[in-house]
Amino acid sequence: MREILYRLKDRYHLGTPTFQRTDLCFVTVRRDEIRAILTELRDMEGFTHLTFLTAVDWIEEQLFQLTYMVNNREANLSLGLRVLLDREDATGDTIHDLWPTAATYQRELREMFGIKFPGSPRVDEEFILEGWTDLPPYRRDFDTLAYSQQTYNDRPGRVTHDPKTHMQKTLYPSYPKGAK
Amino acid sequence: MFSFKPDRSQYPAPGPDGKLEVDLETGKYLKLWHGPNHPGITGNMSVELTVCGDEVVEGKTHVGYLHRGFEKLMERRTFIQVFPIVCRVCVPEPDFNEYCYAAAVEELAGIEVPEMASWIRTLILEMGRFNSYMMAMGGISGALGLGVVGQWMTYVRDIMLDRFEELTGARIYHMFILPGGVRAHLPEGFEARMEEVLQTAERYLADAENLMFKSSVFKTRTQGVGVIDPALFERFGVTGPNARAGGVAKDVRKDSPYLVYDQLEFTVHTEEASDIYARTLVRYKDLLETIQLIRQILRKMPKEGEVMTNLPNVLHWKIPRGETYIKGESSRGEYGYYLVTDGTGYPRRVNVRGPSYTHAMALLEHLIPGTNISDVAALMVSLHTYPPEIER
Amino acid sequence: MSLRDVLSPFTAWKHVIDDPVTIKDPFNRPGADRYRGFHQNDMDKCIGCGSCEEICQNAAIDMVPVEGQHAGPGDSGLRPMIDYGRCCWCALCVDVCMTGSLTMSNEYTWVDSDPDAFRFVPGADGKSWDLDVKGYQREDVRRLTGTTRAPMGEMPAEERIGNFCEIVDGFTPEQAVIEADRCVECGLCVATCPAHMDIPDYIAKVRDGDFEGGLRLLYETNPFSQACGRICTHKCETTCAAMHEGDTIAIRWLKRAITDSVPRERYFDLIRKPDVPETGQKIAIIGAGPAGLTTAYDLARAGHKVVVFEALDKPGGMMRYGIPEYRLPYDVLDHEISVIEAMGVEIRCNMRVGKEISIDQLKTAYDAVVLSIGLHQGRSTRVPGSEKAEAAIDLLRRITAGEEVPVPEQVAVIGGGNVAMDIARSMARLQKIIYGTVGVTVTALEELDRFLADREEIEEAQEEGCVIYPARGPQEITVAGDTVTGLRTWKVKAIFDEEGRFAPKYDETDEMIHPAGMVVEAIGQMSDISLLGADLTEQLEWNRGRIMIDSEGQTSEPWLWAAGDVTSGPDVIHAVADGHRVARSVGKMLAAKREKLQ
Amino acid sequence: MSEANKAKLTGLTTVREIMDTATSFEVVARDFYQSLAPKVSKNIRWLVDELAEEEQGHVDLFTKLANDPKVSEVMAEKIQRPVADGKFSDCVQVPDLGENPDDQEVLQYALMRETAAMEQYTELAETAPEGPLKEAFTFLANEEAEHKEELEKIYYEIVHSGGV
Repeated sequence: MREILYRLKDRYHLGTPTFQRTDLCFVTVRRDEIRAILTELRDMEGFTHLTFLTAVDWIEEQLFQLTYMVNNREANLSLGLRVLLDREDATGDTIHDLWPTAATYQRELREMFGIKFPGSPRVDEEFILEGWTDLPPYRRDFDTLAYSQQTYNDRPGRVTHDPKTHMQKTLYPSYPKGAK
Repeated sequence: MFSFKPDRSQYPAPGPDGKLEVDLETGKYLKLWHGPNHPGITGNMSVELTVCGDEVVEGKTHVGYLHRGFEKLMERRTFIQVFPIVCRVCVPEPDFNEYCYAAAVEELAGIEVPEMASWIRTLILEMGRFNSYMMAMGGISGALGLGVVGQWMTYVRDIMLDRFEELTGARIYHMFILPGGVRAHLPEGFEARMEEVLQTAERYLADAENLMFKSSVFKTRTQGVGVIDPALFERFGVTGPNARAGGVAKDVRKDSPYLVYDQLEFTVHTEEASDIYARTLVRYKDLLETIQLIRQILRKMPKEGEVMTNLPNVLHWKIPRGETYIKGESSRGEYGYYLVTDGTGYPRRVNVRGPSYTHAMALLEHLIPGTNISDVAALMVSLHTYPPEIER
Repeated sequence: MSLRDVLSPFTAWKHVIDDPVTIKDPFNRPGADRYRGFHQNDMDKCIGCGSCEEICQNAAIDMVPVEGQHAGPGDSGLRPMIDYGRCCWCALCVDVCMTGSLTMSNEYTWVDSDPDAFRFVPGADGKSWDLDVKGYQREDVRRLTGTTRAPMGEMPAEERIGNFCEIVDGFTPEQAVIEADRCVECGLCVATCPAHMDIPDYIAKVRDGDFEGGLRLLYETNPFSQACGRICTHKCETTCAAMHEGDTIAIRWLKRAITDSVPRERYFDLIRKPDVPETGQKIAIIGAGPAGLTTAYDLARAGHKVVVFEALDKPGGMMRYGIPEYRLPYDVLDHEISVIEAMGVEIRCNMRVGKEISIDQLKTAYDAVVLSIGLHQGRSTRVPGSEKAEAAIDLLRRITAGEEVPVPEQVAVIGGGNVAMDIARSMARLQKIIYGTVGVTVTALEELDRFLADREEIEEAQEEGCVIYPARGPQEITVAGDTVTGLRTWKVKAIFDEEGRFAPKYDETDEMIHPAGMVVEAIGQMSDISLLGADLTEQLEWNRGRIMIDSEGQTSEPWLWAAGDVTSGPDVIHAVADGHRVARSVGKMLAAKREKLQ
Repeated sequence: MSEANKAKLTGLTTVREIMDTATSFEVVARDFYQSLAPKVSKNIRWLVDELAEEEQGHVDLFTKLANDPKVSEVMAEKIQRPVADGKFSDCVQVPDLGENPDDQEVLQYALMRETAAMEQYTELAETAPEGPLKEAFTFLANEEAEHKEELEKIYYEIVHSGGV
């Protein structure tokens, strides 16, 4: 794994790799180099299998992380390539020409995170959701609980009690709590 | 023998974005919804077919009927609270979710699992594979009108569910593989009862073989039909039996052994034809291999030992920032969990990598054009896909 | 295509005579032995801690009051109500249950046309499966929250016996974080703590490594957190949810970890006097022990002028003069009191009320007087020769004050409480320093398991070489001329009757003479109320020997309050609680007085 | 012991004499506690008050017995002199607890007295003829035993465990 990264690092800008296991490594790369790196990995280094492509929302840092997981079966190595995108108007580079199946991933990312992949086939077609107008739901700022509370009714009559508060009410209601 | 060799040149070529532009007004083409409730479809999904006569010119997969936003729900739950919901991502083989999630959490939290737990986990995964293959065998037979095999397989699956029930305390969603180990040891006398199930299974499988692989009808409907060119495997991320039926001996259990698979002996079966028949035969052989593996596990596993390690207080369990990917070989191919943690008590992101994601979407859409409408059901069932993996 | 391929499907016909495999009566098919069916809850075992509610990822559980279950020590009185419209049968609630009361039956078939029937309190709303033995329960110990206490350093007996250095190291911040992790934050302990400290909240601060935040929380309920972090009777730990399966949370040591982890000078930044206007009202407090000083702390922070009159040389009361240095170092106490003084509390030492100043003078000069004089007189057995015995409490005070005390090679102690252990271990240390050996005998009426002393005190005393004779009744202190020669005891056959009442029966044939150059009586203690004077004693209402107070600590006199051991003894945390209570009552009276003047 | 009391007890073994001794035993005790009450400090007066009240109850019982015709009938009958009689009659003599006795002294005296009374009444209950007299002695024996245990509990609380 180290040798492969060593071969890549001269020509590309690689972040500090995280060697998670002997057969799994993560490394951050630049968006404008991802296609070149993936192509080289696929054609030269035996990483022929695109395991998955997904995104992570680092909303606090205003970034989306795209994770491209590629696998070399012969060598039993998996490499996770991270690409960080500006969360505002996030746009990724399509790789459907490298792996046709990537089009599905990209279509999902478009729908669930709102990340654009210009040129990816059928990328703007609805994938899972129908008639969704809210925020892309897998973004961290989409609040599923608030959504479900607005959309559905809670069962009536449910009430719970905190043990500590309940004991205070029943056992020592008049004790002066705190020296404030 | 019936031969179906359509001439693609009579249809317009798909556009640059992969879309086929046809004029329905001409009456030459017809849109057909295959699913979501149709006996020849797996689970709650549908394929939107465009047909011309009995030939399919385009197929588009539609999912979303099962979407509950699991990955998002997991982000709202503590690490232990995720445990009961992961299994729901896949009904027929839920245990893979439990294993992958548990292993991912264990890796990022630095938790060692007792050896005994690893053996029981392996046993559970093989039992799950057994059940999943039973459904696949029944499914493909059903899609081809061999309903009786479906009934046999359902029965055998049911008595395996009895074993699941006595081992895990539940039939479908077992919720048994906790981060840190498994919930319990094998119950008393489990091995003997399991052996009964396996023998019953073998009897029914022998019967099923007569009805499927030795049946002229089955052969006619499946041989040379739905062929996947092995050259497509890598481009479409094809794994599991679908790849093995095309001569690629891909199997995570061998390629990248996890749990106790390095201590078990088993063969990775392959076929060359890469058609529906080959895929079904690979599953059949792998199912027999699974029966052998269950026997082997029960024989080899330690008789004593802890099954669960002490966890940190799960009510406020925080895991340092990190990410990992855990994979295994499910009955459908490579199954994996990508877990990202951010140092809080909740996962930052959980992504489920199910083999059906590629098989039922890009691959199926690629394979469908040019097939006969009567083969669509068999084709898609032969890919052995479970829609919840697509729309987690 | 071969003929065989045409014929072989017909083999399926052999099944035509098979019996159907369908389950004929699905309603009466029993679940597997460990099937996760409807819940069972042992009402007597359940403590209502709510961990099940906490872990439930479906929010299917509500904690509700249940008829017949009452809040009490270590039991919130609440019980889980489960909404089976939400329950996913994952049994995490069973796995996390702190007592093992919550289990699952293997019953899973139930049809009802009323959806609300599927929401009930297992164990309280009777169900047919309540007594079923089969069903899911945890296979072994609780794995989801820690059951074992984090390790803590402690001086071994041979190292500590020759000096008065503090024995217990206390948790390091790292150890404290590990221990704090085990807490499930149910809060049952809060009710048991006399001062109702925010225990789960400050433990959460420890877990987050926020010791300064923790210190602020501690001071909201207890200005003697440093002392309590060391010598509190920690009754909270007797109601900890973790004790049912495993070690209780080391609440006391976690408190200490907070106070130890914050640098002393930081206390004065973190614990600041609130910005309130001065009221100009004055309160006199008699006795600078934990009750008096807590009252002073609260009242001073409310803007009143507070003067504390202390008979002895230094403030601290029993914390200084009763508790030996190896349990509570003096510098810790000094620092603790300096934080209280920083609120503007004035402490006048060597001012014995009744001698240097009279209580009548205080009554006239101050708006209110608080009596917090503790229990500084030791009781005597009054057996023959007992006039030659030492009182433990006197001896301890003299040791603290640095006075020379006689140290014979053999000492016999009468009593089985913490004071007895304190004096035994203090004398043992002095003996070790002088003679190099320990010669202390402790005799008590009670059997060892009924000793009033804390378990660890007894064990540590034994480790240090004190020999304990339980169930011995003192009969005589033997004297030769003017010198004590030993203690004669009889075996106590029974100390309590069947109803638990004290009714000692002796075996006179089992007599022992414990040779000793000094016999120390460490039995009961009482207040020296002579400072009240005959008139006030007569005026006050009493309740079975103690000054009668109302629920807020006020005596029958409108200007006089009483707090601490003198009314509610005998430990620091009760005194602190009393202090808060009295301070509020005094504050109310003072506010009313101000209003009147306006 | 005063000469008068000694004369009363020795050689007198009729029910009447036993009754008389017991009555005066209770009367003396009640008077003793009643006169002690104002002398002790107010904080321990509750103890003396309780003791006086207890003894008053016993005096009332004897007064009632003396007026009971069934008891009057057997007044002249002979009865076994109890072994514990000496100790018991000693208690008719009141102790000198000094000017300002403390709670422990009062308790120690009361305990000694209750023990003697309990032993005396227990024996009398065994030997007295069936009837109201036997019932009364049985009742008193239980009373005193209970009272003694109650005092022992108070003693343990005050002297042995108070403030520990």
